[in-house]
Amino acid sequence: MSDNHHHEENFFQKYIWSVDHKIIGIQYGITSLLFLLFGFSLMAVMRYQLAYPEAVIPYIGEWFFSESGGVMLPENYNTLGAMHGTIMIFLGVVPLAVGAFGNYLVPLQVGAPDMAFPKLNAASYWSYFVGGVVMMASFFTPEGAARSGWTSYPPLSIFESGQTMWLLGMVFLITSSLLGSMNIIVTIVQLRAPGLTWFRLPFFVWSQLVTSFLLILAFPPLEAAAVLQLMDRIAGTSFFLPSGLVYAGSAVEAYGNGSPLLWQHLFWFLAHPEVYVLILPAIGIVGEVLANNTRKPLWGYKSLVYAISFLGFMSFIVWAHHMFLTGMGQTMSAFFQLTTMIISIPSVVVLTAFFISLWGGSIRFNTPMLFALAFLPMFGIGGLTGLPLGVAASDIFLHDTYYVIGHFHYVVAPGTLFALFAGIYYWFPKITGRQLHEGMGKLHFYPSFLAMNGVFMPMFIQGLAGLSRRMYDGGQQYAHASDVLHWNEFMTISAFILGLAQIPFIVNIFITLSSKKSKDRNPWKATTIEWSAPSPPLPHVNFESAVEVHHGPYEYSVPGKDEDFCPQTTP
Amino acid sequence: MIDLLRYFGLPVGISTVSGRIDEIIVIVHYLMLVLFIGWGIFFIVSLVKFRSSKNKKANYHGVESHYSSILEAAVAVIEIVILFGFAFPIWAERVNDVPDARDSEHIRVIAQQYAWNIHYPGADGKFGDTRVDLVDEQDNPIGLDRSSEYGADDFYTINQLHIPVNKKIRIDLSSKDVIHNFKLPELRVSQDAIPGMNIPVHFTATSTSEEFLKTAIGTKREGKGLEISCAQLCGLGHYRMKGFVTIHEEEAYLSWLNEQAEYLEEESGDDWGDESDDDWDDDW
Amino acid sequence: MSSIPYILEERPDTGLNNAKLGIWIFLASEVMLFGGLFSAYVFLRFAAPEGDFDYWGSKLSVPMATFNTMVLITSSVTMVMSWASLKLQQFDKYKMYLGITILCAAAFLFVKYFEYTGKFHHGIYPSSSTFMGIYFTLTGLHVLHIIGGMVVLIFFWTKQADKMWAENQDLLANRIEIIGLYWHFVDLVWIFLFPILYLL
Amino acid sequence: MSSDSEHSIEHHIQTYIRVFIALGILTIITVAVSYLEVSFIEAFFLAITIATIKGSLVLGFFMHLISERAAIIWILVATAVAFFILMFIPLISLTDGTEIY
Ligand code: HEA
Ligand code: HEA
Ligand code: CUA
Ligand SMILES: [Cu+2]
Repeated sequence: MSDNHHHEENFFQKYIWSVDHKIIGIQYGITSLLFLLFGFSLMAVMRYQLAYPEAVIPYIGEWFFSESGGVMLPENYNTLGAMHGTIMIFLGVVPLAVGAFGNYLVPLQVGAPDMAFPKLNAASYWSYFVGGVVMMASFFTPEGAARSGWTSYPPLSIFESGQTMWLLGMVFLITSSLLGSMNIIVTIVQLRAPGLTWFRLPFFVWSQLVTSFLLILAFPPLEAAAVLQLMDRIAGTSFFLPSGLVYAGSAVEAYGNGSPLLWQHLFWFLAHPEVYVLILPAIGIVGEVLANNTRKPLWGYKSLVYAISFLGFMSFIVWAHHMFLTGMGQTMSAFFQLTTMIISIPSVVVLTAFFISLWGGSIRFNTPMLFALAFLPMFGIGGLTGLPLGVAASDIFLHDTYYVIGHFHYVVAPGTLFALFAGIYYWFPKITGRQLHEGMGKLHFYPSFLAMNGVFMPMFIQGLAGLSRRMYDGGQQYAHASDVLHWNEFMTISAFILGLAQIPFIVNIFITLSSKKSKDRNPWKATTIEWSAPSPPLPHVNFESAVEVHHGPYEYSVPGKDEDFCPQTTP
Repeated sequence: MIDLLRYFGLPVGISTVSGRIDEIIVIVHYLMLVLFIGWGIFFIVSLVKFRSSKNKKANYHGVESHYSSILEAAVAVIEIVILFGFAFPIWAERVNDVPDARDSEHIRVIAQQYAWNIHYPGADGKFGDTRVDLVDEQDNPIGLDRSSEYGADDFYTINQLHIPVNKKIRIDLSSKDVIHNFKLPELRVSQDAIPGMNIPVHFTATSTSEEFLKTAIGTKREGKGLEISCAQLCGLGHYRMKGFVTIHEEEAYLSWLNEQAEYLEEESGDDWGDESDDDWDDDW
Repeated sequence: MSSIPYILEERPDTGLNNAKLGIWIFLASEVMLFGGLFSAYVFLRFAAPEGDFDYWGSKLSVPMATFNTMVLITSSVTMVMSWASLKLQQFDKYKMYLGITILCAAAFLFVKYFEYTGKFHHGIYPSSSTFMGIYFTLTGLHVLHIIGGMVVLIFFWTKQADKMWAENQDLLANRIEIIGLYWHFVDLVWIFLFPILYLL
Repeated sequence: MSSDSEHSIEHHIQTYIRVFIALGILTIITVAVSYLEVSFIEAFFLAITIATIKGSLVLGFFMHLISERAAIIWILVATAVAFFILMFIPLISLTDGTEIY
């Protein structure tokens, strides 16, 4: 399986069809960053439309919306919304957090030469790639891309065009995630270096382990649901179509007796665990960066591990909090409200432990740390605003308003995305042997931080006013929105500033890549195992000699030692 | 707090549940605010106090007390109190205390792509049958069977919901095609309209449209009355799937009902719903 | 250090080799995949009008399905026998048993083909009813699993297996154990599909 | 199962044969009871019970689960829990709703 590192490899073997976890990790990273950028672009067009509803979209309008003279049509808006959500989640953040970071770092952090199944790993990437291509191709089919929201609620999704490609793409993406997470679990369980006991694993590895279990158990039901919806669309079945439908003026010819709620159950059974898939790796990264830059051990390491495991388990029994308004009775709603409140407790535990970790530290404010620190209050806002949504009574008013949009963007955008940025800045020296420029990093951080809040904070105001999401004209039609409509322009401008703020980041990456490599393999003076490998780690084997572990993951500032850190591999 | 939230957009509430729903929104926001400010202060203090230029060497052990578990327990307890004290009762009332058709104003609402069909039972207070095969988008959008037992005096409007003030309203909600959401923001009512299901919603309005409009004087919303908004993506016309709500005094409501009955007699078979927008929205 | 550890030998503290753990995790995800469909079946059955599922269910052929059940059970036992033969160093017997397994799989597909086309001849398609929809989806997915397994089984029946046997006996035995686990799982799914679709 | 001596394998083979016979018999039984005149619920439980017994036989003996390591057992327990959640909780929404008929 892995005896192929002796002979010379040509370019294709080395970078394209590679089975080396590091190359695959980088492939994942580049692809998903490009998708993030694409998801951002879709959103930018959308936001322009929200701020200036009747206007011609500048520059690109005549290209993409030529039939309507450059003005966006409602169906275009719905497509952008659905694809923004899908791309950001399934093609951007999950592949970046699990595919790229998980792939690259898990073997290194457990001291393994590679993933347990290198070929499967490559298969996972290529399945992701195909899924991405299918999703992209859907834009160019005559039907266009999906336009029923990323939630794809039937019956709408069964009548609307574009959905078939979306479902096919999802099947590939799900398969990819399944293969990837199998690999990660086996790697963590089986390939830990001698001496690396469970409670010496870095917190990041734990978060990947829990994440992988969520993917393994939650994704397949969505695959099943996708198959059922495909059947509805292609084979004329009616799993999700009730009897007696009248669509566009005529009775729908289908057997009927199906249930739209079935889809919602199957979808949210995946999609709630999925949101923890988005946040757990981020929490893991933040833990690593915090420990390193406070120069002290993570506070409450064990309770963190228990908290995220519990979080993982609980995430399977809260899904119907997305369905409070589907005509749910008292039993269901009480059960799911209770579990939703319970699941917020481990999140509080995690944040509390992070805050307390700061106390008594010697805090360095470098770029990764800034992003990691910003993560805390941002995730805090996002998480806290989840509470009124989790209480069914207040969700009556807030459901499907911009309050929800604000809630989850605070967790995924300034939350997860910032944590991923922190990870990129933090591990860039390991991956490339070169450290990103600090000044440019700060030029990236501060404007991004302000602009993020500029985009998402007004959403709570709009949401409290009752403004619905997925509105093509930003809510102009509605009287109750007239008080808060003026925010749209502000938010849109902030979104564009947010985009501009990424330029220093991209420039930074390219400038740094063309600079000279540094010899220092541990620039942050970190303790975890990956820093004892050369930068970048050796192809296929990672480490020069067998790794043996002697310490816990965060032995910083150990009393009585001169150095303020003690790597896991030093005896 | 309620003023703060009002300031941040929360519209005035004009139904019997709106007070309780606002109350719980307020309570939860208090909890959020306390947590956020508490931890926010701790956060900023730690950042300032323990910056590396000031604190050269970190303390390996860090905080050794375990007060934080008390805090976590406190959050849990508060959440439980919120649930059992407020959230569950409100929900129970919402789903269990559906009023009987006799002691309430009983109305059906059938959503369809981009319009709200409002079906009134007429003088007999009972709904006639509706059948899919009778649906005709022009003349009979809800497929009402006029020959059925109670069907003769039924009438329906499109996008015009008229209700009396201070009287229990019960709306049976369904949909012809896809999922919509029947939302009356000011009344704090919201419910998915799901095809194949027939879901009751009930509420009591506490002020008339006229009184409501007075509260809006001087705001950006001046002159714009109450609406039904569709709060669930239902296709490309989702953003404009708006209905108008008029809350009358009892007598005015009765005379409106009579008016409709007269229309029905005059032009039976004709299109009812499309009466002119005689309500609040002349300047819209 | 070079190659990946615990490919064949067991890791002392977990007592497992990589592939064994891997396949079980894969099967866990398969459980959830079929679980999603079973859940849909149960949900739709309870939501359907009285007698709807019974009526359509009675159109399926119980004898054919019983025969197929027997066939799959047989294939499962021959599968495990072929693995045992490898362990006993009896390569010829291994080939025989594996051959029978493959034949059983083919027989299963053959019967299934007749069932499907029989339905089509009578004008019954997935769109005919909710029951038929879920029947075709569940059995269709199951058939895909059979076909996938069969391809791998055939691979291990060809000259490739002789080569592996000559080079690394343990590797072959391990691979057969793994594919065997998969195959038993497919059998297991059928054991539940059979009563749910045909008998109830 | 690497420590299988030849002797224990031979012992296993006997078990396999017995399990095979048991599976065959149970299949016949389950078909037979499906002709009984019982209520749906009873028929359901009969069928599921027999299927579960058969499934356990396959899992336990063909898939060697009875002698499998703790790690795998735990993974399967977690899977089973998730499976049952997925199976039964959505059903509640069929009976517990504000829907009127
Ligand atoms: C990463 C993603 C993520 C995360 C972590 C969460 C976390 C939570 N979510 Fe969220 N949620 C989404 C992503 C996420 N969510 C998405 C994408 C949607 C919309 C889907 C759609 O409809 O399209 C959604 C929608 C959604 C709804 C449905 C709303 C509706 O449609 O009406 C609900 C309802 O209960 C909810 C609740 C919660 C709760 C209670 C948490 C809890 O886990 C949160 C717990 C966290 C805390 C309680 C914070 C603790 C903070 C502190 C201790 C102090 C902080 C102080 C400082 C920092 C100073 N979420
Ligand atoms: C992970 C998930 C994720 C992320 C990160 C984002 C990020 C953002 N989202 Fe999105 N969004 C969703 C998931 C996400 N969103 C979902 C699920 C929906 C609901 C869809 C639906 O209704 O069905 C939604 C809907 C949604 C709406 C509502 C639409 C509507 O209801 O009508 C809006 C409106 O403003 C919005 C805005 C934004 C903005 C401004 C960002 C910004 O934060 C974007 C920030 C991104 C960047 C700044 C790009 C970074 C890129 C790089 C750094 C690339 C570097 C490249 C190289 C080096 C090569 N989103
Ligand atoms: Cu109807 Cu949105
Ligand atoms: Cu959720």
